[in-house]
Amino acid sequence: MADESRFVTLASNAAAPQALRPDVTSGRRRLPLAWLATVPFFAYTIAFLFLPAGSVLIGAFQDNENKATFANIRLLFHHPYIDAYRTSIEISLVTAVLGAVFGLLIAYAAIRDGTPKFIRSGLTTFAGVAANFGGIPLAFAWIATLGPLGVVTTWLRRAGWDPTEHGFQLFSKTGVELVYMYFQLPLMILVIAPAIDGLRKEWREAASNLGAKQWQFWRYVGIPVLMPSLLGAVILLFGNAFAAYATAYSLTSGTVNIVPVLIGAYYTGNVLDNPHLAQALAFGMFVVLAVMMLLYIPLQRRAARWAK
Amino acid sequence: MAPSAYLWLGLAAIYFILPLYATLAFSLKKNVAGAPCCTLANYSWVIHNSDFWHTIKVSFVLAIETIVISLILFVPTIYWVHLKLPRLRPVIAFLALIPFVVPPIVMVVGLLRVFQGTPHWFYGEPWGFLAAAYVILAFPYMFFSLDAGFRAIDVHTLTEASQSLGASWPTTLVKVILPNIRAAALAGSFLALAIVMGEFTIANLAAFHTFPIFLQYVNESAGFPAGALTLLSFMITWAAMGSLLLVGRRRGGRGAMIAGTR
Amino acid sequence: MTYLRLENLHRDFGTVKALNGINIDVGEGEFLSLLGPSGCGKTTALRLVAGFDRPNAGRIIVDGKDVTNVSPNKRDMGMVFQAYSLFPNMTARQNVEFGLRIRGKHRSERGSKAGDLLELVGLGHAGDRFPHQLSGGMQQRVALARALAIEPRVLLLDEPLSALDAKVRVQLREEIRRIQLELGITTLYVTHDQEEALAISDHVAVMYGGVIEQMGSPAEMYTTPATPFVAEFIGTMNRLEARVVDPATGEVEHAGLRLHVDAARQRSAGERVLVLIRPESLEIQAAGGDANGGVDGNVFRGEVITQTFLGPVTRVKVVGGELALTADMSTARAAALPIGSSVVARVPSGDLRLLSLPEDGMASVGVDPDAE
Amino acid sequence: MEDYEAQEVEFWAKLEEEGMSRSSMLRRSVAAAAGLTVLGSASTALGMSKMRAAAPTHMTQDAFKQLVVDAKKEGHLNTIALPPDWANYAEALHDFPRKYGIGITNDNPDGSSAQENQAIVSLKGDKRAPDAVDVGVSFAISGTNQGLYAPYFNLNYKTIPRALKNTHGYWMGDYWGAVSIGYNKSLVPNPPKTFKDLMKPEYKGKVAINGSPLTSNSAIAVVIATAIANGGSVSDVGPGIDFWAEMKKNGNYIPVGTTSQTVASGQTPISLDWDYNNYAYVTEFPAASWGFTIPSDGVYGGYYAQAINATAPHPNAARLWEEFLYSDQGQIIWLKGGAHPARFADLVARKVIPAAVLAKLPSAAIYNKVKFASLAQQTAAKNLIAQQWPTKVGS
Repeated sequence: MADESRFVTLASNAAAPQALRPDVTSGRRRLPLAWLATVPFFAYTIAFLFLPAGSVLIGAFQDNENKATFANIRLLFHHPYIDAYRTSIEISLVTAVLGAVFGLLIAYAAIRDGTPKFIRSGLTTFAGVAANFGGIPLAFAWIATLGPLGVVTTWLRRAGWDPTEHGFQLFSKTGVELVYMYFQLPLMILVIAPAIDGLRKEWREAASNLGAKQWQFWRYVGIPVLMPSLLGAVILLFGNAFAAYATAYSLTSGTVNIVPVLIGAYYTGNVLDNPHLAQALAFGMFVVLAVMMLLYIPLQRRAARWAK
Repeated sequence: MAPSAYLWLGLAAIYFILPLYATLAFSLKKNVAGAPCCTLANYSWVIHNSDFWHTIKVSFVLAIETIVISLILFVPTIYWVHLKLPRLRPVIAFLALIPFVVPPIVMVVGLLRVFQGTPHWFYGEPWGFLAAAYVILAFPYMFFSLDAGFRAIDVHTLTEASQSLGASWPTTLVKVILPNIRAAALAGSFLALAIVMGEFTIANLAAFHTFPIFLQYVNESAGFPAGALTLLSFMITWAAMGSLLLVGRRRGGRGAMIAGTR
Repeated sequence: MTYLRLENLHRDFGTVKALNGINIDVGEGEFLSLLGPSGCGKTTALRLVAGFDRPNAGRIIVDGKDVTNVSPNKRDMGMVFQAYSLFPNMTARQNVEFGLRIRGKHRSERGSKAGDLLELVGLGHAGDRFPHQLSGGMQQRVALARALAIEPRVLLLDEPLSALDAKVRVQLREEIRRIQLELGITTLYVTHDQEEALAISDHVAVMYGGVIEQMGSPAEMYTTPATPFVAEFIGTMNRLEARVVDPATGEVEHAGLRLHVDAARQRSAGERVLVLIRPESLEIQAAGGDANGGVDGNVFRGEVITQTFLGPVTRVKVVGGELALTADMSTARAAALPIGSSVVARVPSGDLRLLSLPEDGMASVGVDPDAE
Repeated sequence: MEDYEAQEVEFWAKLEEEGMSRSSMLRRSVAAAAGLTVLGSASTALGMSKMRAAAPTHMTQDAFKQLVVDAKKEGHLNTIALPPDWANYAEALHDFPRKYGIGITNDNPDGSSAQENQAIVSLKGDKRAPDAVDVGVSFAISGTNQGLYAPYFNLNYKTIPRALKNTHGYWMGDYWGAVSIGYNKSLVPNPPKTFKDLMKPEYKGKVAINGSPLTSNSAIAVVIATAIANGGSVSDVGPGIDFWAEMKKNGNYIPVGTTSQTVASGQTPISLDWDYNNYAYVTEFPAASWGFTIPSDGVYGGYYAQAINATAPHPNAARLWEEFLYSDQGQIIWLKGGAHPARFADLVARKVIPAAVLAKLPSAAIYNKVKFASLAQQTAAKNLIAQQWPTKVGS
């Protein structure tokens, strides 16, 4: 069975929606002493997670004299910042959805009965590495592959089909999306594997026994059962692509205009020094992710209404 | 086996291997005009580079430190939550998702702001500032790993059995609980290792010289050896992941195998 | 009137012969159980019939048509699995409707049919619940209704009760039988529980090691087991290895104990035989003064070692010398024979069954019927 | 405090006046956005405040001996963001310790100017704080305004051109360079001679810039240079942005940021960068058969500046380091890296430059056309680029 790779599903973990569900039964309760034991943990998360995140959020509403202002936030709705959000969201959505779809197909192909075991082990370890691959090394690997003088470009050109003549450009939004898939697919494979393990053989057989063809099983049973995990995975992949920075930067020099690159430019660059605008941009990212979560929760709840 | 399964696996293999192949081809080139393949000189350059070993060491020690702090911080907390405060579990699970939605570039901006002016041993040393940040980055992976581990064992029975035999809380935790979640702790630890060995943004913006920084630096400045270094670092991470899988298999444990730093 | 025929089915998994040439005929409307310990091949046989697996040799014929190579979704066979086979994302009603939905039946037709079937299995009120909201027994009822909804040519049940509580198990098996009779549907039932098989089947096929040991009605299986394995597997049985001493009187000898067995009269002297004694045919009395002869002189003295309370009946283990016998007696009478009391056991010679044993063959197949 | 802005305006005015022929800037652009960091082990901690009080502002030949003694007493020097392979810094970092027996910890070799000033602030009072920095001029000015630097007039202060130094000694230019076109001779048999040439169809998919104009000074310089070549000027960079938008549209511009790896592998057959960067590639990558030219249609230059941390942990060592850099020896070290040192004219006049070093440099004539941008012009250029680059050149 699914012994060696019982990976914990991050995305499909039901914790997220649960956590956000208001606890109706709680009422008023004494604060028991048992809480004291969690003080170190909460102290740590407050110090190193909430304070930094909070300080960024506050900084977004300050000007260079630390006076309160909405100017930075207002600026986000103008060019080129609003375009950066649009591009970031588009790239993240495209790579999250495509990554989820193809990652699922690849993971299923590797995990299903009948595929040799070693393929699964090999794929999951590889995915662990590739999910961490990024930045200039990844960008260069792709330039060397599909850049104007890349290995594959050269092969194709020799075969009489020049990809650049047919509108392909590695240093474009499409190119960035193609490259992002290099870490999106592995992440999806890792995240979805336990959910695929959870698909029971009995369901497939029962469906088949009742007359369903392969696609009908997936349409009525497989995909609906996986849906909560899939939605969670899409959110995770979205966040993953949304925060990615170095890869797109080294590949496109800001011509593919995404938010983290702008933040980097404004906060640390040699050129533009406007930390409060950077903080406002970060605040905007936070808002986008929060909105994604808000869209995700009802979808998730609907998809998982049959679950415990 | 269905041909479509092989088709997808084949396409995936092509997609994943080609860029590595292109990198490999470049890493074997000689730095001489028109020279044919091949040379291992670039690999030798990496292996004989003292910065390579130095930064590997820094990152590795940092990873160990991150792991130790994470375990000390999270194991007792998650244990306690499973034992006494189950209602807190979803709250912590939600907190564990936050590092996913706060981009590292945002994190580091905030961390630098908040901790500026703190003593040098913390602010100025990777062992202080960076380790503190990495514990947060590792938090989701550690939490979901450990949480699965704790769910797989019967915390209450183990604790009650231990205490009925006269063990104190710390003894119970160290002697009874820890061995039972060893696999989960190891899985989380290797993930933390993978994160620390790969994290670039925070180390870069906070100005610390770790292995990923070296990797990036070589990629920008050293030309030929960069490909070699990229592949070597790929292998190193792969080895770490492989050991994670082995540990998981041997101990029958579960582990999250996701990490995300780019 | 054979409706379902399994003809010389072979199935190998590597070097393991899961099925080694089995032949089964099931008549129309008949309820046949495949009974055997785990690993005997019974589930393999069922999966071949369902089409989830293909035989290495042999044929499966339904209503005169060879379906051996028909894919499972075209066989029209309703299957009930051991457990957890309900689609978790559908309500009970949607599960039952599934096969009809696949067949493109109209919503209203589906609805009324599913409603009827849920009523039939006693779950008319629970149609809108999701599987995780149903108990194990209820889930299996839904699974049964789902299998029946497609009006299958054959109903296949793969240990449908094994995951349930004892009480639910008995209750549900009776309902399965009731519904099967009501619908007159040809049924193949796989189980490792001999009591269950005997209770609900028209016919039982006992399987062991990929072959069929014996096939027959429950009563035949119980009273006249054809092989040592069947004797062991069905019911509780005292088994004594013996040799025929005198075919004329039917006398056999086991470790110094001489018994008269009617069935031994056709045997030849010196033949190795297995004497089978049902616990209920042993008659136990306190060792009183008149412990003489008995009906056929089949008397055995010993001491009560254990008593197992089984309700109206109590099972008593009597040990004397090297011999240990298990006897069933009414609980009322057993109360008079506490552990440690000396007893006399008698058995009528006509109640003893005899099986030939090969000269150097195995005496016991070592089956533990509770082993699953 | 002085009105530095007024001073700065004055400086740039002077600069324009003098035509500032032979000088401009040097290498040290940027891999900034993805910069690098070394926090090496900490150096010896000494009584800083006492040392600082003792550190001199005006150096004289007589006081120099005492400076060497005091610096040796401090025993260590912290530098920051000095890439060893740029402007021949490796040699400087090697020779200084040999000459004075004072060890150097070079942090964050690939850091940006912003990070350098940040380090002065964030590591204030820390023994690991940088003693001296090498920053872009705009950062030198803002650092001075923030009071980050200590004024210091080294022995050779006088021979630094007036235009290249702060009159109050807070900073002084160290080296300069001009925007150039580097090319791979085997992949580009017919190399471009002007910026306008880059538009030719034969360079499709071949032209890259060193970094993004959103974060990199050298990339901004490239945009300004192409603006000059296309009818714009240092105060009108719009034509430069439009030029690259057009380059992007016709497919000549590949927006990948040049790194030594892309140069070495031939993936960026043409790279626009400071002359000293392209100069370095020539010897560094024989495999790439690299060459470079300074296009005559847009000679635009820039330079970097040295400054001493006002709260340096090793104030005397920092001053000794400046003395070393501005000595003939230090200046020639830079020149060997293709970077024109601040005292270049003085060195030429005194004929102390080895002929072999001079021979490797591009002809002096082209540098006579060099143009510089004032800080205000640079800021305007940056703001316009920040606004328009992502949308006009972006997809």
